[in-house]
Amino acid sequence: MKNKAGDKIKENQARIMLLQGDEAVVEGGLVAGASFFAGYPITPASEIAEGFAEKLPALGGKFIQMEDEIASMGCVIGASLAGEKAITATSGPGFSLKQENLGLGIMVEAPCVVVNVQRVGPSTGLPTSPSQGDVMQARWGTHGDHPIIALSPSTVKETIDLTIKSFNMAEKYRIPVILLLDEIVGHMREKVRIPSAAEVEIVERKRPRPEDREEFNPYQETEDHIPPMPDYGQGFRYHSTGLFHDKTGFPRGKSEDARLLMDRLMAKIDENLDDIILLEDDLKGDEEVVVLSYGSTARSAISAVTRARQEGLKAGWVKLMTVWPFAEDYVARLADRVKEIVVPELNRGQLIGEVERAACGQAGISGIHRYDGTIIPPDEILDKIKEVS
Amino acid sequence: MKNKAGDKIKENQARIMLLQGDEAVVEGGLVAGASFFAGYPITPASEIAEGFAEKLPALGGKFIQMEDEIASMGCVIGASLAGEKAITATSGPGFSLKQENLGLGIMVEAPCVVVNVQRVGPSTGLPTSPSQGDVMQARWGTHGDHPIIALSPSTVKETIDLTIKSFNMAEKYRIPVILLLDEIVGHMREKVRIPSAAEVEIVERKRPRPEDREEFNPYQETEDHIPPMPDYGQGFRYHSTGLFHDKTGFPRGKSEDARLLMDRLMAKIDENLDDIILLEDDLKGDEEVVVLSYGSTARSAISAVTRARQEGLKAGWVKLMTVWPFAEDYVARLADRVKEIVVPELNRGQLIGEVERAACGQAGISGIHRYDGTIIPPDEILDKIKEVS
Amino acid sequence: MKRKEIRLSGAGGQGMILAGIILAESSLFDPELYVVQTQSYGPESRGGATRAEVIVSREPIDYPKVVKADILVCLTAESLNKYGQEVAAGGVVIADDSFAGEDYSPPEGVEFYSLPIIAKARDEIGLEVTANMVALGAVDHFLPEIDSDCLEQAIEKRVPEGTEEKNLAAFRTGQQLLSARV
Amino acid sequence: MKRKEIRLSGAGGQGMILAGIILAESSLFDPELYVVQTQSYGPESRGGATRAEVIVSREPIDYPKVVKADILVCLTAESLNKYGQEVAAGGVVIADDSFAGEDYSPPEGVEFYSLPIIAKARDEIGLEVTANMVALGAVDHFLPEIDSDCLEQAIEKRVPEGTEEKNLAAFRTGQQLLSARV
Amino acid sequence: MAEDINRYLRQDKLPHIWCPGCGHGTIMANMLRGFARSRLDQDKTVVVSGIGCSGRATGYLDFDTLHVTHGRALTFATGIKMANPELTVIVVTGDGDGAAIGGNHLIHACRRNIDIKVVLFNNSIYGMTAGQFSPMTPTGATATTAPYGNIDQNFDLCELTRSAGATFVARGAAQQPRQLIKIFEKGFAHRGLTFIEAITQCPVNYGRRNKLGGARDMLNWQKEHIINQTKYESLAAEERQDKIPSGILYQDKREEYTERYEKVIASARGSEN
Amino acid sequence: MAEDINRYLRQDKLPHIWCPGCGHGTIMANMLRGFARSRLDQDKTVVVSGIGCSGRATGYLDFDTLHVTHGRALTFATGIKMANPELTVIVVTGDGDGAAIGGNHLIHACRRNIDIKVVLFNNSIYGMTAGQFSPMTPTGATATTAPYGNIDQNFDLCELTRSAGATFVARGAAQQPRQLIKIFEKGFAHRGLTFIEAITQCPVNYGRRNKLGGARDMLNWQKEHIINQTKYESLAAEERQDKIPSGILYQDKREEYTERYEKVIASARGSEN
Amino acid sequence: MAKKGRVKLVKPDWCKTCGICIEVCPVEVLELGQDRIKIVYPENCVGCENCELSCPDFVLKVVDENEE
Amino acid sequence: MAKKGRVKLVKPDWCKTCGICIEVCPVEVLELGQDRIKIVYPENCVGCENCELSCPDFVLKVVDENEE
Ligand SMILES: Cc1ncc(C[n+]2csc(CCOP(=O)(O)OP(=O)(O)O)c2C)c(N)n1
Ligand SMILES: Cc1ncc(C[n+]2csc(CCOP(=O)(O)OP(=O)(O)O)c2C)c(N)n1
Ligand code: SF4
Ligand code: SF4
Ligand code: SF4
Ligand code: SF4
Ligand code: SF4
Ligand code: SF4
Ligand SMILES: [Mg+2]
Ligand SMILES: [Mg+2]
Repeated sequence: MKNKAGDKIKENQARIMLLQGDEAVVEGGLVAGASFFAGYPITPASEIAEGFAEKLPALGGKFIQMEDEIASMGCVIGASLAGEKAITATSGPGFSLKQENLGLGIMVEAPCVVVNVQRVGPSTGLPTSPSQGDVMQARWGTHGDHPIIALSPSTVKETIDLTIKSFNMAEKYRIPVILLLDEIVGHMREKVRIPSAAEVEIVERKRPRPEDREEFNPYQETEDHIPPMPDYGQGFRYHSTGLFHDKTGFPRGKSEDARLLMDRLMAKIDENLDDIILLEDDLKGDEEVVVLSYGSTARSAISAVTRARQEGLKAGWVKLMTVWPFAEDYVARLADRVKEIVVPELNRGQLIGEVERAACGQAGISGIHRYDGTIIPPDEILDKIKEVS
Repeated sequence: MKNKAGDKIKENQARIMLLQGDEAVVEGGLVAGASFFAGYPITPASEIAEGFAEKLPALGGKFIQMEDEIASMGCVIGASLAGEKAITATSGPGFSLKQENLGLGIMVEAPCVVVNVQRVGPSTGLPTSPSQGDVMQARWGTHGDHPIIALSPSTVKETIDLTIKSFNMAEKYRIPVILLLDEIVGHMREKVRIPSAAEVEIVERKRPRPEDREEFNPYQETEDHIPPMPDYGQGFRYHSTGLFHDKTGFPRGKSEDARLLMDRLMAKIDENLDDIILLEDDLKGDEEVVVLSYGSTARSAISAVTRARQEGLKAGWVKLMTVWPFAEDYVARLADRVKEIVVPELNRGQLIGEVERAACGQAGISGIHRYDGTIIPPDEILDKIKEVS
Repeated sequence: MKRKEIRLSGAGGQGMILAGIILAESSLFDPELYVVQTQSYGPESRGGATRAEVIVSREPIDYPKVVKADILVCLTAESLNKYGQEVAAGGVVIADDSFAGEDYSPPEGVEFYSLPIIAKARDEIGLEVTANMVALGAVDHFLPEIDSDCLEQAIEKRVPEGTEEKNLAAFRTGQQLLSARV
Repeated sequence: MKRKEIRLSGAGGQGMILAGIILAESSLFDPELYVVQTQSYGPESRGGATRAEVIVSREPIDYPKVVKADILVCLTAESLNKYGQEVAAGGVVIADDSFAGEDYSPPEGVEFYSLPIIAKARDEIGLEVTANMVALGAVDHFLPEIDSDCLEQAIEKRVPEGTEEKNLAAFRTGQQLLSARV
Repeated sequence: MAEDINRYLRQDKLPHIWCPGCGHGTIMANMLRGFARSRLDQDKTVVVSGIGCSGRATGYLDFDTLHVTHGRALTFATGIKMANPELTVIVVTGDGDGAAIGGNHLIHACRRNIDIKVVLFNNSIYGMTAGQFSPMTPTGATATTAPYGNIDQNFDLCELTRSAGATFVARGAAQQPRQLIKIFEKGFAHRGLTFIEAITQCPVNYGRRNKLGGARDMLNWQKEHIINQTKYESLAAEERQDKIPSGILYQDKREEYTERYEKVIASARGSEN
Repeated sequence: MAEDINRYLRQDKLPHIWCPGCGHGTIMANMLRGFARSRLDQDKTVVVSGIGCSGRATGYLDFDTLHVTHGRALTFATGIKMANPELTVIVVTGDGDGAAIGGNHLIHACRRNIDIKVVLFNNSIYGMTAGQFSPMTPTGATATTAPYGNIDQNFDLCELTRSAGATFVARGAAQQPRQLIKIFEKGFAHRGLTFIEAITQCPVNYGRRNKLGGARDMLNWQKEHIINQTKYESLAAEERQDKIPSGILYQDKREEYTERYEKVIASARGSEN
Repeated sequence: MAKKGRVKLVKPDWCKTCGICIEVCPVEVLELGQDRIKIVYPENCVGCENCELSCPDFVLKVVDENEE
Repeated sequence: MAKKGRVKLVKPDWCKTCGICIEVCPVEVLELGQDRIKIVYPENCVGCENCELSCPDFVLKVVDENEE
């Protein structure tokens, strides 16, 4: 019989541990029921592979180190279609390589989680230094239009939570979910409580009933746009392809099918923005300046805003945990009522473009950009708050 | 002795021919002095490889079919560093695969041209149908921050011109230049005049003098931010790497070096927007509605605007030939004085995001999106013009 | 003359795209003429319906596709069915007589010719694949913009070596189909 | 206590990161304590300067890096040179006496201890690599927030099997260095 | 009587769209005959293919089927097999898909000796993209990207996969359907990485350009040049020059990958107690 | 007297940052000794490397040097060699860089027999990323990603490259510097794809974890297990079990790729007239 | 090996007239029609299955003579 | 093969005290110092070059005895 991971981890007690962000991906993943990892080592993400290599087999799960990142991505999608909760992890160079197969995963609607622990790029760049330079790539890295979900934690605790959410959203929406860490979060250690599986919501993909085998349409439009998905070997004998296809899974080469499929793929996400877009804010309502950030940078932002308030400035913060889909409406509303939005990022300005677009001229937008492998200290954000207040 | 291509083509006379866009890349490339092609076949770009396979060797140039697109991209960069004007061509799936090495090309500043004849994605999608779905990928496909130039022609004639410009910009700015065709332009035939090399401006990379060998700094900051570049084998014995490096070409691991290099790479482009941003418009100054487009879609747009004017509407058009860097200032100025900008694209809305950002709420923006492999007929644009007028 | 839109449609393997290319290439001999030729295959590179479109004009051509054909050629019933109504007033429809006629009625102001294109190719030329050239000959009749000589030169240049004569003969057969009738 | 910032610096191979991890892990035993530990390597994964930072606090920790250290440990002259001035008023600097003292002067209100950390490790413990534990022992003195017992437990858990005793001995040696002096 | 293959075919997807005379259909049919003989469970079998004319096979085969990116079928197959070792996993690939862009996955799957059955439809050309040379195009042949004749040497894929670690290596040809069925039968029964090179004809994009005649002539070429391994070995070196050996060329019993992984699971579980 | 290698080294980049006892330095030094003997032109030589500890070599070597993406060095080298066949092109790669992610480029370069000299520093591990197993890690060894022992089988890279088409295949070891120099000398003189596997020790990320002792012990392991090809062949099959043959294992004179391309040029020019 | 059988067109519509079956048939049974294969001399058929096993389009099947 | 020569430390600073040279030296010449190799018994050196050829850090060179 097939080994099913996750059985064991569910009995586990919540535990308090000192964990790196990378290790938190492993622990969070196991809580969520991760049963399969395929990957290829790369700094600063290798610890994720190493953690799964050690922990999965004892739970009956599988770890495999593939020949490269392309293979890892393919392997994870294959495992997903065979019924596993599958995950892979890499950094920028490997993330670039995964892009083609990522698109295939989106087309065949294979739930899985793709972790990118960001280091400074482009190219080999600065392999051991933190960055948030792959944020736009996470949205647009594969060719063609496509929906995407990308989450980004700022603490080790959040890494556990968002890893669980990543698996849940992957299963719920039948889509590869990107988990964007940065090297700071990946390598920092924090004391965290790992919840037991019983405490958290764990989502499993909708599976068809055996009696649905007759007349089964694997890519059928449904009310929630998410067709149920059998595991391989359950007798459904269905076809999946990276070509545009109709509800039967087969390409008919009709342009209408392409439109319908793309609309359904986008609708899965667009109609569930409330569920998918996770953010936290601390706003009193009287803000003149709001700092909007994500990932490790959010910690500097919070620190700076706290100090700004102590100094009597009308400042607030927003931390995005979901970077894609972008919290457009939220930002539009915010822009309507504040003077300035400050966007610090560990890149030359990526998500700030979305903020500008959403703000639509209603608020000033200023960026703070670091792209040299160092991080943005709270002081710098505080100075900017003062400057624009 | 090493064969130098381009010698022969220069003597050639201008010729009038019926050419496909793909063939025009070959003819334009040869006029520009293309001497090296490496690639891997893919619909709808294979004709470019086939054309170079036939035409390069007679000119002493080289053609090689590699094992995949990753290899093709590496091969082209290697050839470029050895002194060739090198080019590769692919479509979406292959463009995804090229992304990692594209980033390396940007870091080592290897002049070369990367053609993407767009078909409908994601994944295998609709292999024989046109799309403009890789526009955002052209900007953000490789990990990390990076500068990029991407040109997109709308006619076969423009394909010749922009292929020549691509080589020229690649050589001038030491950067891989993306040439974005769509399947319509790639496969359509038009009667065109191929200019002789004597008629057009052909740019060659700055090469250092032999006496510069002493104390040569291959990545030296210069007034124009573009360091001279020797060919391999000329005795400079210099080092290039995808790691951040200082002027000597070697990584020192200082964060300052990363910042300086990135700033220089961006400055090469940012300080030459006037030279790089190519566009055409037909504006009388009294427009209420302007249709902004690029690639084959621009032809529908022009047709629609012509008819709108005939019907007495105050309409105008803008055709971007350079999609990246985006003509931000131009669009901002335009938005200041018109009521609405209409952006038709063969995708679910990509460049329209940049238009929205640049317009900053000063004009209404409406999109027309097709992503089913069919093209946007002028009627549809005309209707939209009427709707928003 | 603003622009003239020609659509050649049929099944994969009937050489409609080649006919379109030849038509387009014949314009090379007239320096005043703009031309653009496009095609669409089915999603599969083989089989299925194919369609070639040619637009000629004395002004630059913006939209490169046929909106309403001035000349429509159909070598299959399927294509006549699909495109038969998208013809401009004053235009012509030429279809093979093996299927055409019964339930097709052209739009207002459109002339319709049901011609033995395939039969002539098969029986007179002895090569059914030259039906595309027969069709081209028929089209020639409605294309005063392009010299018949130029079309013949274009044919000689583009058809496979050794088949020039057969193809030219087919072309001329096509020309006669209409000069006989019109 | 808002937050206490500890920076441990030295050369690659001196085990400063391990010391940082142990320090952080010792906080596990106190449910009220928040902790975050970061490090930075040189660009090369080997050699060069390394630095571990630990922040402990009774409130959630936002910015995870040291701004001004409350406790700075330097095992190389280079690190003292680099970080010696980034110390908070009321803080302490602990440096190895093999280099420290001559041209270093601490900022206002900062105590400075030049201690025979490496020498003790080498001579008393017989293992120079335990200098990190000696240093940790010295740090313990300025960390009333953390129980020495907890530190000892954390050491036992994290050091390589079989070396627990030596490392604990080194830790205690470090504790004595200061209880003797302060 | 030959096995009935219709129960393994998606009737509503047929006739297939391979060209007249294309050998891909012959290979696929005989693969199914071999499958029928092996008595494997249709519901527990997954077929994965990449992009190419050969890759279309998954559309016609009535199993769980997955049609992926060009060259990567083996990576998906590896995930499927690892996830559920109970499944029979077959990869259908082409000489471009499997040996050009997918070459690395091929040798690594061989190295692991994972129980996947790789069927490589070798028609010596990129059929689907209309005739560019592949790593299996013979030197000297012409192709759209080798208008002056191909200067690349082709792989001996059976040699390559064997030296990479495959434990079942065989070569058959469309012209020799009985041998092919036997190879498939044995290959499907093998536990470990099974590599079957099936030589097939592309009359449209290889034969025509290289003036090899139609499908019938190309089959006759196969008849003359592809000879049984035992016969091949009995030939003198010169006589071997233009011959290609066929049959089961190599078989070996190294432990299979997912079986080895079961031991990792056992030892990890052991180490927990 | 041994060749002076300092003129091939970028003095200001030294000492290198490889770990104490890392065999990479020994391999590189002896590669340079071989290069010195070959009398090739330093100014007309380009060295390309990928990512890995081995890949750092290009930083130290005083030639035109190019340090590219992980696993892709051969693709860049192919472009360089095709562009200018006058250049001597050397690729320095690791067992991860060259045989894992870069495996496809390796076999295809072999197939083409392009005149590139590939030097693969085989330390049986991913050194740079700190000890994950590579396709050359022996079965059973432990690594950070194989905590329960590696279940993958390793490649025989010399077998693999030979069967892929390399025309010069050799294996040497850090422990046998004289043989290594000779291999490099001969390899650099060969025209065609030259594959040299250089076995080297990573005491830090392989030796330590596998309790093989320090660099000195690892060299002694090499001494016991790596034996000359002729001696190897004289052994009985059982005796060969734990032995690895070294020396020039295969050499052949197939026409080189850029030479063949010259003929394409000639024929294209001919066909123009 | 098949017993004495007789060839049938089980999927006549699928024939693409490639002629392979004719090539591999040891006797004279089959001929190409306009758009599909024709069984012209069924009585000649020796039931060898060559055609069935070689047809790329699954058109032919040899059935037991007695089954008819 | 080298003539009778004598070992020298040409790049003493580059030594990382790995001890490989000691391992491969057939006689007693070298010893590990605190942070670099030491030539303790130069007179024993037979000029075999083992150390030079094996040192990963290019520290040692055997020179012609007469050249000194
Ligand atoms: C990444 C990528 N590159 C290129 C292609 C284009 N492509 C599709 S099939 C194919 C070659 C198919 O040849 P082969 O595998 O031999 O199959 P055949 O068609 O001959 O059966 C190529 C190059 C693609 N789809 N994806
Ligand atoms: C695309 C990509 N994937 C992964 C990495 C991370 N990486 C860098 S070096 C390396 C392995 C190096 O091993 P090897 O080639 O054996 O060289 P060694 O360090 O052992 O000399 C890996 C996986 C990378 N830089 N790029
Ligand atoms: S192109 Fe070749 S391989 Fe493809 S279906 Fe046609 S004959 Fe078969
Ligand atoms: S990690 Fe291993 S391979 Fe890398 S430098 Fe150190 S010893 Fe050498
Ligand atoms: S082999 Fe099959 S497809 Fe070909 S002619 Fe015979 S029956 Fe028809
Ligand atoms: S079974 Fe044999 S004899 Fe009968 S038709 Fe087929 S090939 Fe001919
Ligand atoms: S081999 Fe070299 S580095 Fe090692 S101890 Fe000897 S001299 Fe020093
Ligand atoms: S040359 Fe030989 S004898 Fe002299 S020190 Fe070196 S190894 Fe010893
Ligand atoms: Mg093929
Ligand atoms: Mg290695």
